[in-house]
Amino acid sequence: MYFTDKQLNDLMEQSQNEKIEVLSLSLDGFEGPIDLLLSLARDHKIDLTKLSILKLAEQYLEFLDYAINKDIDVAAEYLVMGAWLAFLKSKLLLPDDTDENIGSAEDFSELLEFQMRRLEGVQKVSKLLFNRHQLGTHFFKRGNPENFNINNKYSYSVSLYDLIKAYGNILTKNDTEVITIAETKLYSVENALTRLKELIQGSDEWKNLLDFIPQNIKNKLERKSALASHFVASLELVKDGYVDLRQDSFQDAILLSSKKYKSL
Amino acid sequence: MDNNKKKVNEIEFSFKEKIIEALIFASSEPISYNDLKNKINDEDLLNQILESLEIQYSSRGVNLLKINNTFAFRTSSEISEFLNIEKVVPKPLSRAATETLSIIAYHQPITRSEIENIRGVSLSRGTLDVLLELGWIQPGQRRSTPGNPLTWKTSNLFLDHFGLKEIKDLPGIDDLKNAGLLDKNKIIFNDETLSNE
Amino acid sequence: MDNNKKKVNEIEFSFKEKIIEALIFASSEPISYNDLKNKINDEDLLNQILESLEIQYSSRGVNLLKINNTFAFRTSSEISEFLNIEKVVPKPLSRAATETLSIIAYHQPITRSEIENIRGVSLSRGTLDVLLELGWIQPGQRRSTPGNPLTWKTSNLFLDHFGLKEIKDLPGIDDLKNAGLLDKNKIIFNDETLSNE
Repeated sequence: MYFTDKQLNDLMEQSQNEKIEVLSLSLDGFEGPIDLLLSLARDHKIDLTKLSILKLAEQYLEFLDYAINKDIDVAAEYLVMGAWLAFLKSKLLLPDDTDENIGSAEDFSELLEFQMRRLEGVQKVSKLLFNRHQLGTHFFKRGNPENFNINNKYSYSVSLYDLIKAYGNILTKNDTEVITIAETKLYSVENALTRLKELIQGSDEWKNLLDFIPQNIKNKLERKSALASHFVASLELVKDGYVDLRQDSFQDAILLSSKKYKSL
Repeated sequence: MDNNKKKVNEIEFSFKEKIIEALIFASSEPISYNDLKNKINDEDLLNQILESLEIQYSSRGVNLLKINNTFAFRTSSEISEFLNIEKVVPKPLSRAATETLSIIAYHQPITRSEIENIRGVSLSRGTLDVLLELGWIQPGQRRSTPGNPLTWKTSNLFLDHFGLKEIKDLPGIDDLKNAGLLDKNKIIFNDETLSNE
Repeated sequence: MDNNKKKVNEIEFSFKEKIIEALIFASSEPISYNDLKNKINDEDLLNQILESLEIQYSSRGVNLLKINNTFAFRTSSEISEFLNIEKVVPKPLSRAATETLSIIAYHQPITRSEIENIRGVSLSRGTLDVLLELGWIQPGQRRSTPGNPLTWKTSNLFLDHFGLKEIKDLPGIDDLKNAGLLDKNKIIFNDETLSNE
């Protein structure tokens, strides 16, 4: 489902007032976090060129909060963006003079603004494009063509799509063996969650997320999936209030600590 | 006053003429006088328009033909003789031929028996012939394996027809997968992964 | 004598013009310049003929369109509202598909991951598939960056469908360009951010 701007507006208000009927709201209407940000900016008539990242970040986080509270399935990408915005917000609210990485917050704001404007641009031209007259609807080709043999190569028709589709069919038909890929074990988020909880318990210093990933995984895909699962699991733990996460700049390691929460 | 009226009429005539012309052009079969009349609601005007169109197109490469009270544009017979008009209805390439072509494209140079191996069925004689006739494949070098089998590869005409610059610009397996053209790629989610839970 | 020669030329011009006109008119799909050239063997003459036809048809119900380097007659969009021909009602494309098409059109050639970067969301299976099936996109040359990713671009069929002569006629493309929004290289999140092993 997709919300109109007004519906969204109402939702935002409702989330603030916290006296609402449960709505069957989902994030399905949005094509990812940037799209959601754009939508929020539009709802609050925020001019993208004079973007207040702080305001927008607050709204995004509020919205995310609301969605999570309402038990709406929030995809990892929304959480990742949420994490970044939370980081950004803290940077903007508490500028730390001693922190050399403050620049990265500005860079990020700038990039974010660019991405939003670019996606907005795409959405605008997309409308322009599909508002054009279209063949077969507004203008027409010859309805009853006569066929000359311009060069008699074209007595058969086959498109590139037909061709690669045919090849795709052969591959899927024959490659029952491809299913050997099935042997790759992906590291599940549940496993990562259990593992992280065990390892982080009682640790009161900041530790690199990468150090929590099992070192004995040989398979590259599995290693990657372990990384991804641990990251998602760490976000989950933040959400549940078990740990703190921080990353000082884009290139820096993601650190986590359970200092504040001694008992899990 | 009279002059103005005449001008308005001319504009209207020209506008309605365009509509009739476009209708006849876009119609998938000869369009009947009645259908045209329903568009115009003025038989006199329609008759005038049809006459005017017929005259205008009479000396062109395409003529307006009236057949049993239906109307259609047809190539002038003067030209059609010269152009060898053949009523070829383009037909889709057979599945065998399409598959064979795709295998040659992705695996070239490839021998006949290798093609059969991939498709899992033997290649009927006509299949390669059709592709050869279309000019999309050509013989490559012979293999230096016993029997020196002939290999097949795609031609420049093939690249032209499919709008490719080079053969390596064909989407690869990953691209096919990502485009959703390989249906079975739920692979990573199947039995073992699931049974782990 | 001179007069006679001129007359012969005129007759030849008119005859060849009819041939070109008939060839383009008869076909429902655009015909390439090269195919036309093969019929005439005189590029200058062909260019003159095409120009002459374009002008002659510009105020008619049917216009000669140049789409990239191909030619087709299409009903004039001026009278689109009055045609009401059995329209094939196209299945509406998903928002993901329309946005992806626009990104490919305005940013072409573009790789899959660049598309994902612009939309800030991964491309779901089947999105490119739909566009490919419509024949609106086609693979471009592979990038010479690591991994040689495939690029995508729009086809002539795309231009034809939206009544565009060439890519630079896309609506709003200059605004995007001037605003610096056609820059594909600004990336926030990419794979490397996470996989700093």
